[in-house]
Amino acid sequence: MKNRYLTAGPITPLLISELMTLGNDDAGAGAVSVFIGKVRDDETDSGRVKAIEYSAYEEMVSGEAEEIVRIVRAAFSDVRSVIIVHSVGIVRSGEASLFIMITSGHRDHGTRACRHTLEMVKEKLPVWKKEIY
Amino acid sequence: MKNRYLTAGPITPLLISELMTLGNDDAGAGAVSVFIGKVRDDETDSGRVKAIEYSAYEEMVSGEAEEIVRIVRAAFSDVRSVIIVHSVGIVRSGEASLFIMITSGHRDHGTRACRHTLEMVKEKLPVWKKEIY
Amino acid sequence: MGVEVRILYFGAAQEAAGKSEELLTADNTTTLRTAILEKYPALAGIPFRMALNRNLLKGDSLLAENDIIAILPPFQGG
Amino acid sequence: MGVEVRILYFGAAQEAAGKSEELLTADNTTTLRTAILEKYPALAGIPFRMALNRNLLKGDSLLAENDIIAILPPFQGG
Repeated sequence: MKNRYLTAGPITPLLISELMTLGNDDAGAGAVSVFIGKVRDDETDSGRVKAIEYSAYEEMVSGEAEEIVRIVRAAFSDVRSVIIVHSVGIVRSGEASLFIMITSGHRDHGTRACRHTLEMVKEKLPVWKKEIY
Repeated sequence: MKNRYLTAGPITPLLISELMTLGNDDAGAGAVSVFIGKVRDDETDSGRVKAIEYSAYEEMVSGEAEEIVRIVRAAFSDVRSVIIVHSVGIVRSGEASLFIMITSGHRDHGTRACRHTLEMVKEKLPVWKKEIY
Repeated sequence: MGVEVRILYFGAAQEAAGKSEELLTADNTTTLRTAILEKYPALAGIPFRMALNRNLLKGDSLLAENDIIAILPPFQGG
Repeated sequence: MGVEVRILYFGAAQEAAGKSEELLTADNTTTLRTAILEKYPALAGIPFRMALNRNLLKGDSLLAENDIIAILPPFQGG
């Protein structure tokens, strides 16, 4: 996928491990805050969720994600790096569909920036889902 | 180390990967919130920090950590699991010394519980550090 | 009158329109919105926003040849 | 008078006492604290708390044979 903010299919444990090595060479980063969103096997009126198929307006995702990163960096000056990856395509229940990682000098800005990034991803990223039962 | 809340030396990327697979089989967990504390190479009056040597009152750590887990679970009912691991011994700058992971049904309790656990770890765990320059 | 623009349908709007894209003619985004709602009544149930050339629309905008309009149901990422 | 208890020194208190543990005799935690401060003047600069048998002390407590008292400088984990 040509878009650094999107990945085809689930965000696998292997991909998570790889993403988490980013910034490992920054010895000024004392705090790493990570949020991973996963597909739940919710029981609904239509049955138990087996998977979610995500779609995105890929050409718009980059601009919006870059705007989120800009806002986070401006609001939390101690932040050193921001990683956002969202799945497109089918992600089964139990698998991850969203990865956010913030590295920061100290914990305060990092944990707050992580939560803020998460809220903005939900609000700003042009992504849609369709449950598969 | 006989204490599940402590590990000898740094919390390596491999250990982090292993810890993060815990709870992977819980398809009801829609949110995974992780905080990793790392040793910074701070420049101080005594020179640049090369490493930190952590010591702990190991026999007391278990009881305090279990108390933290109890408090977090009571305060955030949506939390499904709480993992806390702290280093003892030498951790070099750039390496991790603290790992916290919360799995929860949804993001709200998870991200708040992660931050709350972090604050309680700092307040309650009998751990001390000594900078090495 | 009006210019030909490309319309992209996403998420539930894609299902309501029965297609992912098409070409339509309009002179501004307000008349375009009305035309789309008339063409696809099922879209009335979706509180969609529109993007013009990848930027979320705020208010009305005139259209130019080759503009790309996206029909965006509420986002559901995360 | 008093009973023999085991004292554990941690962090900066270990450096101030020059040892990690020892046996001392006292009848309650308040007199023990005073005795320790008299024995190791360097401890006066450390706002230490005490744990009795792995539980943080709140207030004073009588001591029993084989009790374990830990001298705890401010925690620095994380």
